[in-house]
Amino acid sequence: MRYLSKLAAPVAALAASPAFAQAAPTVDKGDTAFMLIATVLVLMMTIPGLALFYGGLVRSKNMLSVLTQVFAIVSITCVIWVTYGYSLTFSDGGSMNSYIGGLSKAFLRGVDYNSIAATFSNGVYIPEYVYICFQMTFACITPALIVGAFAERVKFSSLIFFCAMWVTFVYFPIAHMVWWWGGPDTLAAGATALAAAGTDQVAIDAANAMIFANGKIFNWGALDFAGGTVVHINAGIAGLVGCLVIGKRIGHGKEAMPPHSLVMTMIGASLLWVGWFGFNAGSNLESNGITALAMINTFVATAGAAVAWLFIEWLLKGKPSLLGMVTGAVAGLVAVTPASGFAGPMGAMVLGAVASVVCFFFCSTVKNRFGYDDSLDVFGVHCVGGIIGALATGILVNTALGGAGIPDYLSQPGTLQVAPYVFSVAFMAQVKAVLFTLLWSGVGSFILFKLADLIFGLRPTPDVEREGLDLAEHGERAYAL
Amino acid sequence: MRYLSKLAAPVAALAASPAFAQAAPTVDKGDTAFMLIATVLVLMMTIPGLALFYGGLVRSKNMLSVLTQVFAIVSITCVIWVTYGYSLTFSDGGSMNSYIGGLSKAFLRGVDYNSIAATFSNGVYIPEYVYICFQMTFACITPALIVGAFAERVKFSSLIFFCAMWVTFVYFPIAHMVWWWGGPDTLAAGATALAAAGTDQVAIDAANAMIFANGKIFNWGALDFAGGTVVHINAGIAGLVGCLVIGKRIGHGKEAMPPHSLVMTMIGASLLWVGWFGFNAGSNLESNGITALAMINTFVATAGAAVAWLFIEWLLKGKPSLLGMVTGAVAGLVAVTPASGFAGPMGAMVLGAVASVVCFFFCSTVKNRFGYDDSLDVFGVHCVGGIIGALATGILVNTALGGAGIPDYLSQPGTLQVAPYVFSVAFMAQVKAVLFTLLWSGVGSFILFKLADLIFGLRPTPDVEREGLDLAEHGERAYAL
Amino acid sequence: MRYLSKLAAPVAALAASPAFAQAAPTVDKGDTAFMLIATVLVLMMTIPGLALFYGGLVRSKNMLSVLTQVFAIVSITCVIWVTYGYSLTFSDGGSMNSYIGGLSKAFLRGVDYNSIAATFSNGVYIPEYVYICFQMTFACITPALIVGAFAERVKFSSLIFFCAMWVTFVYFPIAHMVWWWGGPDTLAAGATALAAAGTDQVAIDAANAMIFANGKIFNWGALDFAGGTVVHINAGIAGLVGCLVIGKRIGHGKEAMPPHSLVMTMIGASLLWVGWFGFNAGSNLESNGITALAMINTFVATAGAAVAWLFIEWLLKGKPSLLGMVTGAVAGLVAVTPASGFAGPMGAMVLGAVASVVCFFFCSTVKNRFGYDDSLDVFGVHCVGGIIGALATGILVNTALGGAGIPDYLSQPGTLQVAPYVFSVAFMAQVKAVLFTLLWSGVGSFILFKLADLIFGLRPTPDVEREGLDLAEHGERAYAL
Amino acid sequence: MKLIIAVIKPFKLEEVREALTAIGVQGLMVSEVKGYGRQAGHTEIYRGAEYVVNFVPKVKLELVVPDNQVAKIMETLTNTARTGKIGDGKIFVLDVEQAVRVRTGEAGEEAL
Amino acid sequence: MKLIIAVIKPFKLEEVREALTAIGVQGLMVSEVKGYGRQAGHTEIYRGAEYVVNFVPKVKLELVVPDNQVAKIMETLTNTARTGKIGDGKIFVLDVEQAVRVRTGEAGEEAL
Amino acid sequence: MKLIIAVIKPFKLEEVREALTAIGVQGLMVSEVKGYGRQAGHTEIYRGAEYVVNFVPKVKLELVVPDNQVAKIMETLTNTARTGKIGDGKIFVLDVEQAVRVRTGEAGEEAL
Ligand SMILES: Nc1ncnc2c1ncn2[C@@H]1O[C@H](COP(=O)(O)OP(=O)(O)O)[C@@H](O)[C@H]1O
Ligand SMILES: Nc1ncnc2c1ncn2[C@@H]1O[C@H](COP(=O)(O)OP(=O)(O)O)[C@@H](O)[C@H]1O
Ligand SMILES: Nc1ncnc2c1ncn2[C@@H]1O[C@H](COP(=O)(O)OP(=O)(O)O)[C@@H](O)[C@H]1O
Repeated sequence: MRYLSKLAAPVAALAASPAFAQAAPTVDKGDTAFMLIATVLVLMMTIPGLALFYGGLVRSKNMLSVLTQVFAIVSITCVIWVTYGYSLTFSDGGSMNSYIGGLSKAFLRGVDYNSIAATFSNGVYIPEYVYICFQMTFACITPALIVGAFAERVKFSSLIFFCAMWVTFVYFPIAHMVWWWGGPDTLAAGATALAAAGTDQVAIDAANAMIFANGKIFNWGALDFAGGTVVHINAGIAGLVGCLVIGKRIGHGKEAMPPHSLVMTMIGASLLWVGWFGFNAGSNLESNGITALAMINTFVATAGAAVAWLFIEWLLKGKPSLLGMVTGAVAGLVAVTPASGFAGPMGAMVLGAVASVVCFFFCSTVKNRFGYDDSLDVFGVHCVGGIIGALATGILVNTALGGAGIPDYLSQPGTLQVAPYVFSVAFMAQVKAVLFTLLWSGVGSFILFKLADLIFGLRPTPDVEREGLDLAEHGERAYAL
Repeated sequence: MRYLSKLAAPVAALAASPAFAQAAPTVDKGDTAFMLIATVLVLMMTIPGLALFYGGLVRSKNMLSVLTQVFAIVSITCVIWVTYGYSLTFSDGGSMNSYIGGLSKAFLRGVDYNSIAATFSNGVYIPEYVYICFQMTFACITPALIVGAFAERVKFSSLIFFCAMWVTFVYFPIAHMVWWWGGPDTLAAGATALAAAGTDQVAIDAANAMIFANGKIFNWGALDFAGGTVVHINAGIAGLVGCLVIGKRIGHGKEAMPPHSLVMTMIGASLLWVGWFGFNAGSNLESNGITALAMINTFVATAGAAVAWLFIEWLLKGKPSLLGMVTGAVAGLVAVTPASGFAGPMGAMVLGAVASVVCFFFCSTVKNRFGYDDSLDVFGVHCVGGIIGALATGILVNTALGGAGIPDYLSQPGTLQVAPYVFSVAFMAQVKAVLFTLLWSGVGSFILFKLADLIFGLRPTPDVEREGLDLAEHGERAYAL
Repeated sequence: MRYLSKLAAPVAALAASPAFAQAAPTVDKGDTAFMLIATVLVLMMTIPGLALFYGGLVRSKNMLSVLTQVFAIVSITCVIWVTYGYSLTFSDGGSMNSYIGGLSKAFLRGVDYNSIAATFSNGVYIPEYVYICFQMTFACITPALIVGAFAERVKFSSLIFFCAMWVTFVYFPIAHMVWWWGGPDTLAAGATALAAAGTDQVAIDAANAMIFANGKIFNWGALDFAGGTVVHINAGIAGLVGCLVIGKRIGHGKEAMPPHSLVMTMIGASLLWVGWFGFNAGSNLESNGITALAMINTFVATAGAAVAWLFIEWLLKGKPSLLGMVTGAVAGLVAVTPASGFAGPMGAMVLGAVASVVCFFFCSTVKNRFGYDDSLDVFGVHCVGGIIGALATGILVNTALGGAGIPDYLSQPGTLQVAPYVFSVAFMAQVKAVLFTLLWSGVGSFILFKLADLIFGLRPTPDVEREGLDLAEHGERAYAL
Repeated sequence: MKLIIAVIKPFKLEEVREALTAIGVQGLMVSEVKGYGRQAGHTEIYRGAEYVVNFVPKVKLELVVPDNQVAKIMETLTNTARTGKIGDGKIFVLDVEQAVRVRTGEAGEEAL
Repeated sequence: MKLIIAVIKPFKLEEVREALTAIGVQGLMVSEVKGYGRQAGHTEIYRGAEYVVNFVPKVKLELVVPDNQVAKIMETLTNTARTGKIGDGKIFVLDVEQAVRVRTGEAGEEAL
Repeated sequence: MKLIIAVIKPFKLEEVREALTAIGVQGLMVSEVKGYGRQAGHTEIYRGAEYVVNFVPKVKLELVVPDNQVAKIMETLTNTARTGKIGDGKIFVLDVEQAVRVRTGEAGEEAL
């Protein structure tokens, strides 16, 4: 998702802007077609994609537990989303609006197949049902990302409870704060009203209220095209907290715990890449040149990252591994997520490579140094990669670096302009967003993990852990070859 | 596919309707783009989707036999479809028209890349080649669904013969009866003619002939948006008949026959969900709000069903299993298929949950009670789920329940109106359609199985069955790890 | 990609043509949506598609090496493509233009999200970024196809070096020669200029220069809709050369080397089919009737081929095998690639069946006869199938055989006409293209393999080969069940 | 004590295990083996390549039992494992000098 | 020379191997087996079908050692493999008449 | 009768089997084992984690043969299984007291 720059700059600047006549909202079947498929792609990147990427890395006795966790999280989040999640995230929260939405759209009240949702172009809309589904897939994958951090040693009951709480108290608020806004036409109307208001304070306040009725972080002017903050940093830090609260796997560091099927991991990684185009390009909500930009960035950043990890591992560890390369690819995907619609291809490629190297360092060195057991490197890849991407977005958006520039919906209401780039402003907004998310999700997740532990107990008995969660918790075996 | 309501109501009502000027047919590239991809999605849900979902559930010695059966059925049905299947299903059958189409389009005669096919909106068309492909994928997956009922114990030769016969004598007729109609513009023209006809009986008859030149079940006014009847009930009952005719697997009930790879089953289930959006949303033939409705319904019904099975199994059997959850998801997908474009999201979610619980009961209790060996629960999930969905569609379509309402192309020719909902009428139409399909497919399948048995013998020798079909019938092994 | 016929015919014929007013270029969101997704599909057909299709066929000790090779080739080629590959392939090469493009677009200089690329319809364009991505996926899969020919016995370092060189010196030139042209509007402008030129030789030359500023093979009038020559023959012959230069696997012919997982191979084959729709239909660059034609051809040719192999193997070897059927499907996909937008469905179906039978003969008889160790039949399927398809295209394009006809952009500038079909002309163009490609790629590949051998050594030590490339070269194991 | 090694057809395993339990056998080890013998193998064809596989999947049972039970067990084994078709398998008896139960350290027949 | 066969719990393998190496054992064979004994199995449920699995995964160690080392090895095995819970496994000792090292043809204890 | 246990390198299996058949061996059992011995294992790296694997894949042959054939078989085994490189494996010989063919109930050498 994009945002409006001018907010940072003095709104007075608007006075100059010409009056603007609202264009009748149009829905293009091409946009709808693209968004329908983009949504499907994001689902595919979660199931089977993410499930296999994670599942392949655990021991076969825990394979099904991972698959079950991911699939269950997706299903339960779907139910929560249409019940109250969408409303809490994407509706006006009244007095609480800068933190969370309201319940006016609970059970999708008032939405039908004629309802439409705004895109990032004035006058261009898509069916609201598509928007709800697309956003739903984001809500589904985010908690699923977390489970990798404490795979092979968590109680299913506990996990399900945690995830339901987590989306409610961590994901929905953050998503609302970063992505909820009135849309281009509201801003245009607001700007016009402001211009017309002259010195009439009441009118000025009304207009400003209209312009600023957005999420807190959005109003800071932070950029997050497809969810670097909302999805990856958010889930990544929750994962770290989780693996610390739950503790290490029995035998961690002592027994060998090789991935039981790198084939599944490779399939998963590939589907993640494939599906990620729905994730990043789809985040443009339209089918146009910016969408294409998001796509090419998602290609080159990932490729650059995969190649970077491949070679650095070859150099430092002596052998180029498949697991290393695909991990790099995922790191690149994570890093480019917030930047996908803002950076230029060359910037994105460099970003991918850099993120890959840093994540390599975190997964292979930092983790061992501190000895926490982030089983599948959720923190090392998603949180770290997400932070690098979020910060880099504030730099690469600069047109001078081939970026698409900071969108500005206000200076000329009804049109999309590029705002002048000011490093300090753009970069600080990113820093604030990152820190805020780390804090909110870190603290929130800690509380929720403790709560889950209190109620259900987070960890299975040692015997269960030894036997494997598949048989003990789900009564099934992954393979009977 | 949708249908026209008014047929049930007195056509006289039309007299009032205003004259209508046929709009020039338009083809939107957005619709075309969506339908192209939707078609691809349905193929993917069959291969590898369905093949893996089924294959994972059999013993490894029979894995390849299942994969081969599904892939072969898809390929052979493609060939049959373009040869005569499409024509028999989607062309006018003259005197036999209420039961089956004609051969005017055999070998796709007369179709080229400029030919267009009607959608459900007046004046909106798509390239006929896309329509042919989309419908082809439906014809391909339906017989493939059947094989699960008697997996691990059927002769390949026999099965291939059966499927070729089955699509010809069961699928094509049913599909024609449910889905063949003149299209919105024909109805509009007919209605206008009728209105103009005044008391001229000849003209009235001509107009009515025009309006009613549709499949039998379609004329009953039965609703089947994406194939609950045509695909799932149809295949489900054929499966039941098959497993009864062929008999139980050697060792059934005595030896343990655990799924050889629930990982494959999970991948399959996920791809089924992913691909099903092409199946359900694609059935709208356009890329608009109704398509989006079909999509969100396909999300929530499935999620609701997965969650329902997960928890009821947890409650009654003590453990929440992956296989249970994904089976529930499929049950939800089946149930929402006929309702996807008619029900509202909340209705769909409840429908999914209910269907899931009923299917759970059939797979875990009824099946054991009666002791038939429906290896992969084709009957318990597809037939039962399909029936629940078909009947529920007659209820949930009601706008009062958040449904989209019964489409009416006649009262105001050239426009799509919502007809007043009359429970008895709507529901009875569904009941009739279900019973008719059960009968036609049940009897037809029985005859064809017996025929196959006569000619090729349905069942391999006990030694072959013991050794496994992979080596004995296909000369290959699934795994050499 | 299509091409312009008239080039073969005397250009004087143009004199007659009416003046033509350039239409303003339009970008349709439906086209963009389709091309975005088509691109994703081609990626999916490579990873995980091709990787699994190949990987399943090797012994488990080499599984990861294959997956790593394919994934690495894709990533590295992406990087090369945006760096200089796209420019070398799709920009004007000045004096060298008939063989290779220039460097004007290196690092995508001058391309941004507003840039557009021509399609095959006058005045219809798509965002250039989409075009770059779509073409990139072609550049990625082609070298990946080669590795199958010498799987299980090549050094990773060597292979990576070879592929980087190969795309640069073999793929980019061939792709440029076959696919680089000015686009419909340039031709229209050229034709108009020519018509206006009258007897003014300078003007005539200028106009002709404009019309003929295309790749060499393109100017021959060779037809290659989606890459039969550029992708399959090109890669297929390189594979043969490779397996001859590298030599047989240790134990080839003596030890049993059964596929380690036909399940993976089947998943791969299915995803190849699924993704191939992006490949073939996407090659039309638009979302219209021709795209639909390409789709249906890709369905029926593949189905026909799968069925053909299934039955001929059943007949000659006694058993219908899954591997045989899916190999047939791939052979059909390969063969229909160049013909997909030109042939009619019935022609395509026959083409698929014929190609399948010929490939069967090559894989089962010719290969054993000559005793070369083309591990995964890259030559037998891709080169042979590609040649059959390329030649058949010259025949099936004939409207008399239900083909779409040879496009002609010149006789009536600004419109797309069908040129009269002349067998000799059409067929010879194909023959020339095939021979030229075999020669260029054959010789080029030989040199590059020798070079790689000199620098890195192509082949690992016998001990490494015995232990398996996974552990020895990548330090990983595919499975730890 | 004796070590009884029995190679049988895989699908007979459950039946045999139950029969043995019935006559008081309290423990055994089962492993999957590839058997070579009179029973013919099979041929696999992968595109051009044909492989003759001479091995047949079998399961091997190993159980250590007190001398006095050997006869009874042998009889039970032969009766339950027999199908009368080639490939039914073999039973071998070896002498065991010592047995120990890890958990308790008990030695000799108590360990069984 | 004696053949020592030990059935133990899988997760004990590494520990045991190290302990044995420590006391000078230079070679052994490990295979995965399904064990049947006092230790209870588990139940699996797949939709309608419920299966009771009586077998427990174990690993079997086989090592041939000089007579004089048997006692020490037995002791090490029991101590390291023991968890005190049911299912710890057994150790059996059989007599070996001859041993040969393929590489060199050495026979007897030199071959070990 | 004797039980010959041979541990060899996997890729030698076919060659050895043929050689044994050639000298009249009519049956045997093959199982995959992890071997530990002088032959070095390998190291695996997965992101941060490094594992040293001390076991090497081997196959174990078990065949029961009449006493008079032991020598010949031992010789054939050593010759065909030998590569001269470390890790070629071992051959052990144990005494077998009894053998029975399940199908027929034949006992003793007839059973082999
Ligand atoms: N001499 C032997 N030593 C060890 N195992 C043997 C021997 N002979 C046969 N076997 C095992 O017994 C199995 C059955 O033997 P086979 O000759 O096929 O049939 P039958 O037992 O009916 O004679 C073989 O697959 C092999 O595993
Ligand atoms: N008589 C026996 N012969 C061979 N193996 C045995 C025998 N009894 C037990 N075992 C093996 O030892 C394992 C552990 O035995 P069990 O009775 O479960 O526990 P414990 O060793 O504590 O008595 C079993 O799983 C089985 O593999
Ligand atoms: N004492 C032993 N008891 C049982 N098996 C052994 C013993 N020593 C070695 N082996 C087996 O023989 C294989 C080869 O032995 P190793 O010491 O590696 O090489 P070599 O046979 O050339 O001395 C080992 O992998 C192991 O499986």
